[in-house]
Amino acid sequence: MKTSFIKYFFRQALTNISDNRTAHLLGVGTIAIAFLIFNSFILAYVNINHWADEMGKSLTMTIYFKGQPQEIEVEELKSELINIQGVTINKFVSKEEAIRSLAKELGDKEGFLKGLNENPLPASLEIVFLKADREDPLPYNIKKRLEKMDIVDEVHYSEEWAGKIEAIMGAIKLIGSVLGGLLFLATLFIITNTIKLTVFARENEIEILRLVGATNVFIKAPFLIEGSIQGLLGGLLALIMLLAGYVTVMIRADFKIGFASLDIVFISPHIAVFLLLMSMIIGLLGSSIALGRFFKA
Amino acid sequence: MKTSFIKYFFRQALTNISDNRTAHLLGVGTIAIAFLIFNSFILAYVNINHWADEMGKSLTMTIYFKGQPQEIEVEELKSELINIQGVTINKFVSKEEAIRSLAKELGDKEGFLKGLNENPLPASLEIVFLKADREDPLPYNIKKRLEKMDIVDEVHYSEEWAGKIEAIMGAIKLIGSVLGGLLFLATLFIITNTIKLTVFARENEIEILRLVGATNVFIKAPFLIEGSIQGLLGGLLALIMLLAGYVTVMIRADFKIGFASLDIVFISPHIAVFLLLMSMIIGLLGSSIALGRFFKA
Amino acid sequence: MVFGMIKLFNVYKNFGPKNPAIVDLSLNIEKGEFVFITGPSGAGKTTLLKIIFCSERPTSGNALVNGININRIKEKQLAFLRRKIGVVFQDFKLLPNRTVFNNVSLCLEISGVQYPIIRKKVHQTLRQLGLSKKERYYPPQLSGGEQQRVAIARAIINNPSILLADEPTGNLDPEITIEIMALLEEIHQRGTTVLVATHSQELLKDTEKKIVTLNKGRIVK
Amino acid sequence: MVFGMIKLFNVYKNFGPKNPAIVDLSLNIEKGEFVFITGPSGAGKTTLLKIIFCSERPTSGNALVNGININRIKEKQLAFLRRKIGVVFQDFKLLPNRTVFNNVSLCLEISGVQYPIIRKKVHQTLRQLGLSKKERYYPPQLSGGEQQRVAIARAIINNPSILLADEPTGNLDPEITIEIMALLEEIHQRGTTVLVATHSQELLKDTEKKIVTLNKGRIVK
Ligand SMILES: Nc1ncnc2c1ncn2[C@@H]1O[C@H](COP(=O)(O)OP(=O)(O)OP(=O)(O)O)[C@@H](O)[C@H]1O
Ligand SMILES: Nc1ncnc2c1ncn2[C@@H]1O[C@H](COP(=O)(O)OP(=O)(O)OP(=O)(O)O)[C@@H](O)[C@H]1O
Ligand SMILES: [Mg+2]
Ligand SMILES: [Mg+2]
Repeated sequence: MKTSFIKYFFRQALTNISDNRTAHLLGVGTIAIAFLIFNSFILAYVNINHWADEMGKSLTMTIYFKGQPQEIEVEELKSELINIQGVTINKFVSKEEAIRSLAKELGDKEGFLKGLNENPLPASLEIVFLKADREDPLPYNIKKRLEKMDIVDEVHYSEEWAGKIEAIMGAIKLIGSVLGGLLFLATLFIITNTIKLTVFARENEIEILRLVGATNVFIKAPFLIEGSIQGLLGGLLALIMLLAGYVTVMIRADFKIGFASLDIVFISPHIAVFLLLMSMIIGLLGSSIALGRFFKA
Repeated sequence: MKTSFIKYFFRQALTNISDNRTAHLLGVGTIAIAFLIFNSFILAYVNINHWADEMGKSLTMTIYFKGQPQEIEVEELKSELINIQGVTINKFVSKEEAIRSLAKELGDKEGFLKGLNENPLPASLEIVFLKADREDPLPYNIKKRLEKMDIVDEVHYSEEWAGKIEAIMGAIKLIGSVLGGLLFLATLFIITNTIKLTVFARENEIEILRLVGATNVFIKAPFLIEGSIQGLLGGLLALIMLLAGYVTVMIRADFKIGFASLDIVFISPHIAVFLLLMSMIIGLLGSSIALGRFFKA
Repeated sequence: MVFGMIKLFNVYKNFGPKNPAIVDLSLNIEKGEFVFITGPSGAGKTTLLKIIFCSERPTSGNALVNGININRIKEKQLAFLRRKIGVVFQDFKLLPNRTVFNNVSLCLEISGVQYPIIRKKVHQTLRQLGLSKKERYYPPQLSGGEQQRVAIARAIINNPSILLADEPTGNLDPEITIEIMALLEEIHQRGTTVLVATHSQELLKDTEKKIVTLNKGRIVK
Repeated sequence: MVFGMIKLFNVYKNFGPKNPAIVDLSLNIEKGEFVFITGPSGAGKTTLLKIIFCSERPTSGNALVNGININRIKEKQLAFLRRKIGVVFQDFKLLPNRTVFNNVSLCLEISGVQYPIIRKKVHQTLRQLGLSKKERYYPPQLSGGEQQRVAIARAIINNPSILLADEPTGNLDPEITIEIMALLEEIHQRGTTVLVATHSQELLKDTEKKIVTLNKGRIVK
């Protein structure tokens, strides 16, 4: 391929864009909106995944004490645990606090607690393993050491719960992939159609180019470049709109689930670049499909 | 307006559609997909509303018995209650069942139940008020009557809970309206753009019509009819696809939240007709906007 | 003061600063006249017809067509004026996606003429122009000369007060040219004001009609 | 066996069952010949040129152009054959959204000619046709005759082996017509095979060239 051709292709693509400015802008707008819908979905998906990950990764361990432990004993244990890499103390719950929170949990069945002659609930200490996963041996080692201590009655490690979170995450990923896939197809369809409509409007131009002896590559290349640019611009616009929406929401709102306030993350630069590349490829594909019917044998 | 004009307008609109078949089909396809996304959202919204309604409307009342009630007494009460319009019996929970389910709820804290020398939990009967709302006096009347009975200790009515459900429903409605509104705007944008692209391709035609002395109405009318038809067909196609998707999902899947299996409803005929009308109006608007620029002073 | 059918006063038309198409042109064409407009390629013949037809506005100067000042014409008025003017465009301007029949009938449909009358008139006009067999064809399926005749048919179908014909025989052979000129003469006899822009020396050779010769936008004869 | 530049054997072209455009036409045009094709409107002149140019395929019969059987030509071959054939289309077929310069340069760009050479050649050709001032115009901004000259410029820019000109002077005044015919003669002298389809009796009057007369798709003279 001579470089003069490549220059011609790009020059022609840009000329076409500026000649058919309105149609081009309409196309870019449509593509942007289609992508915006798709990208919003990706953003929601990324965030749900993020939350699930956060929750899944903070495995908790509850240490139940025998009887009423001495404050000094508890403090000693706390300072010991806090020195272990990856462990945080969440909270100490005394016997009194335990029964109060049980009463709260029971709600209208609280009345039955009156029948008790002594507080049967143990005091407990809850610790959190940051970034641990189910294969990490650390929690198990700690559990063994704690269980040997005199003041400790039982140790519960939230391994099972982690399994549940993982299952939920798996389900979210599956549903998300299916929905995202369908939405992706819809986006692809809207975008190729939009590009087709802009190409069809120039049927006449293609015909004349063939009559003067232009080869298929020569005719197609500027259209393909134009389609790629259109896709890329649409994708970029969609990302900008998404970012603007994200910033607006972040400024106004404070999201909470229960008492934990949730941080909403934006899609990572990697995903952003991927989405841009994808929009360009869709633009390319769209124009390629649109041109197809003019180049049948 | 002479009838010959109206005939001409419709004839011309249909001729245009069949002449520009491919572009028209592309347009209808794009519109259909855009509406499908919007309609899927509406369907999801309708269902969430439906579930929330179901939950909100089935207010429950729990009757706690003194000690261990005789089976015959309970049966008597049951048959009395069941005769009241709008009341259903949900379930009777004996003292043993109550403690078993508490143990389950407590999970890893279950150990503390060992400390009990007698079962402090009361037997209870749960009844449901179908279609009641917070203003309905019936539950309150029944509550009063029950509280006077010898075997009854306490009666809890889930009034507060109903308030919460209503608040959640309100939030869902608000978020849904905002999201739906944005999605509607996106759909509108995609559709008007698509129609604009098909109209722009026929700039030449409009110019020639003006040159032979056709009035604006005469030029516009067939385009507007065509746009309406395009919108209507797109909307219809979207509904059909949605219905097909709905049926497929209903055949394959069985939805549960907890133990209650959820019925997924399709959008009501009223909403369907509304959506169709709306798609037609959007088509009309789209072509009207698209034509705008050809008819500036 | 009595106005002619077409009256131009010191009309200028510039496409851009260094591109005058019509320069200080004044012209008076009476109702029922038959005028040839000639001149070399690019002289401004088409532009002159476009001004009369209000598809280009003069840069300065005034023009009255059928008693209407075209500088102040309104949208709706314009459509009605155009219905009284039949035009054979140099590039035909046929609708490629409508049949020959529909291209011609269009001019009657926009005036709300009833279909049976449309049918009759269109058939008759197409027959006059030797296009009966091509009624159901689309313009791209026609030869150049056939397209030109469709354009003529469309221009004359509703008995316009003014007929503007831009190079109406450029794609026609000598025999058909003679027929077409006879047809234009016939229309002229019925009272239509006719303006024909042409290069053809054949057409101008033996005519007694008024000839306006343009060069570089000015009347030279 | 030696083939001519253009050789047609019993070529038929029907557009639909009752619509023959070319009937049993055989023709042999040698390399370097200059041939006029004439005949009434709808005789099949344009269709004949289209067959030679491979934009219509014959319904039956064979045609050899530059030694290539056009019934069996492949996509890529076709593009290369077309670059050797310059065509002035009856309806010009200019790209409305490219300038005069770009419309003409196109034919060199598709062959990968370097830009400085393109510039020189385009300027020279436009000057020959009196279009130097219109270089940056778009076709819709040109008069009919100017457009026709752009079409001619495009057809001759890359010294084609064959030049097909369909009614190339239909929109041109007598003076420019003489210039254009002189230009075609000059191109012919350089060895190009030239076919000109025309109605104009002016052109045919004093010529010594070969004249092929068509009527209803048949050669009548
Ligand atoms: N829209 C336009 N923009 C710029 N220049 C224009 C435009 N329309 C016409 N012209 C220029 O005005 C001049 C007169 O054009 P016009 O079409 O009136 O010529 P004409 O006498 O009809 O020529 P022909 O016999 O070749 O058709 C030409 O030089 C042309 O390039
Ligand atoms: N695509 C087509 N479909 C149907 N009929 C066609 C088509 N192309 C040409 N014809 C018919 O074939 C006949 C010959 O057309 P052609 O264009 O070759 O005539 P021509 O000699 O060039 O005439 P003119 O001098 O008017 O340009 C005409 O009657 C025309 O209607
Ligand atoms: Mg002209
Ligand atoms: Mg022809």
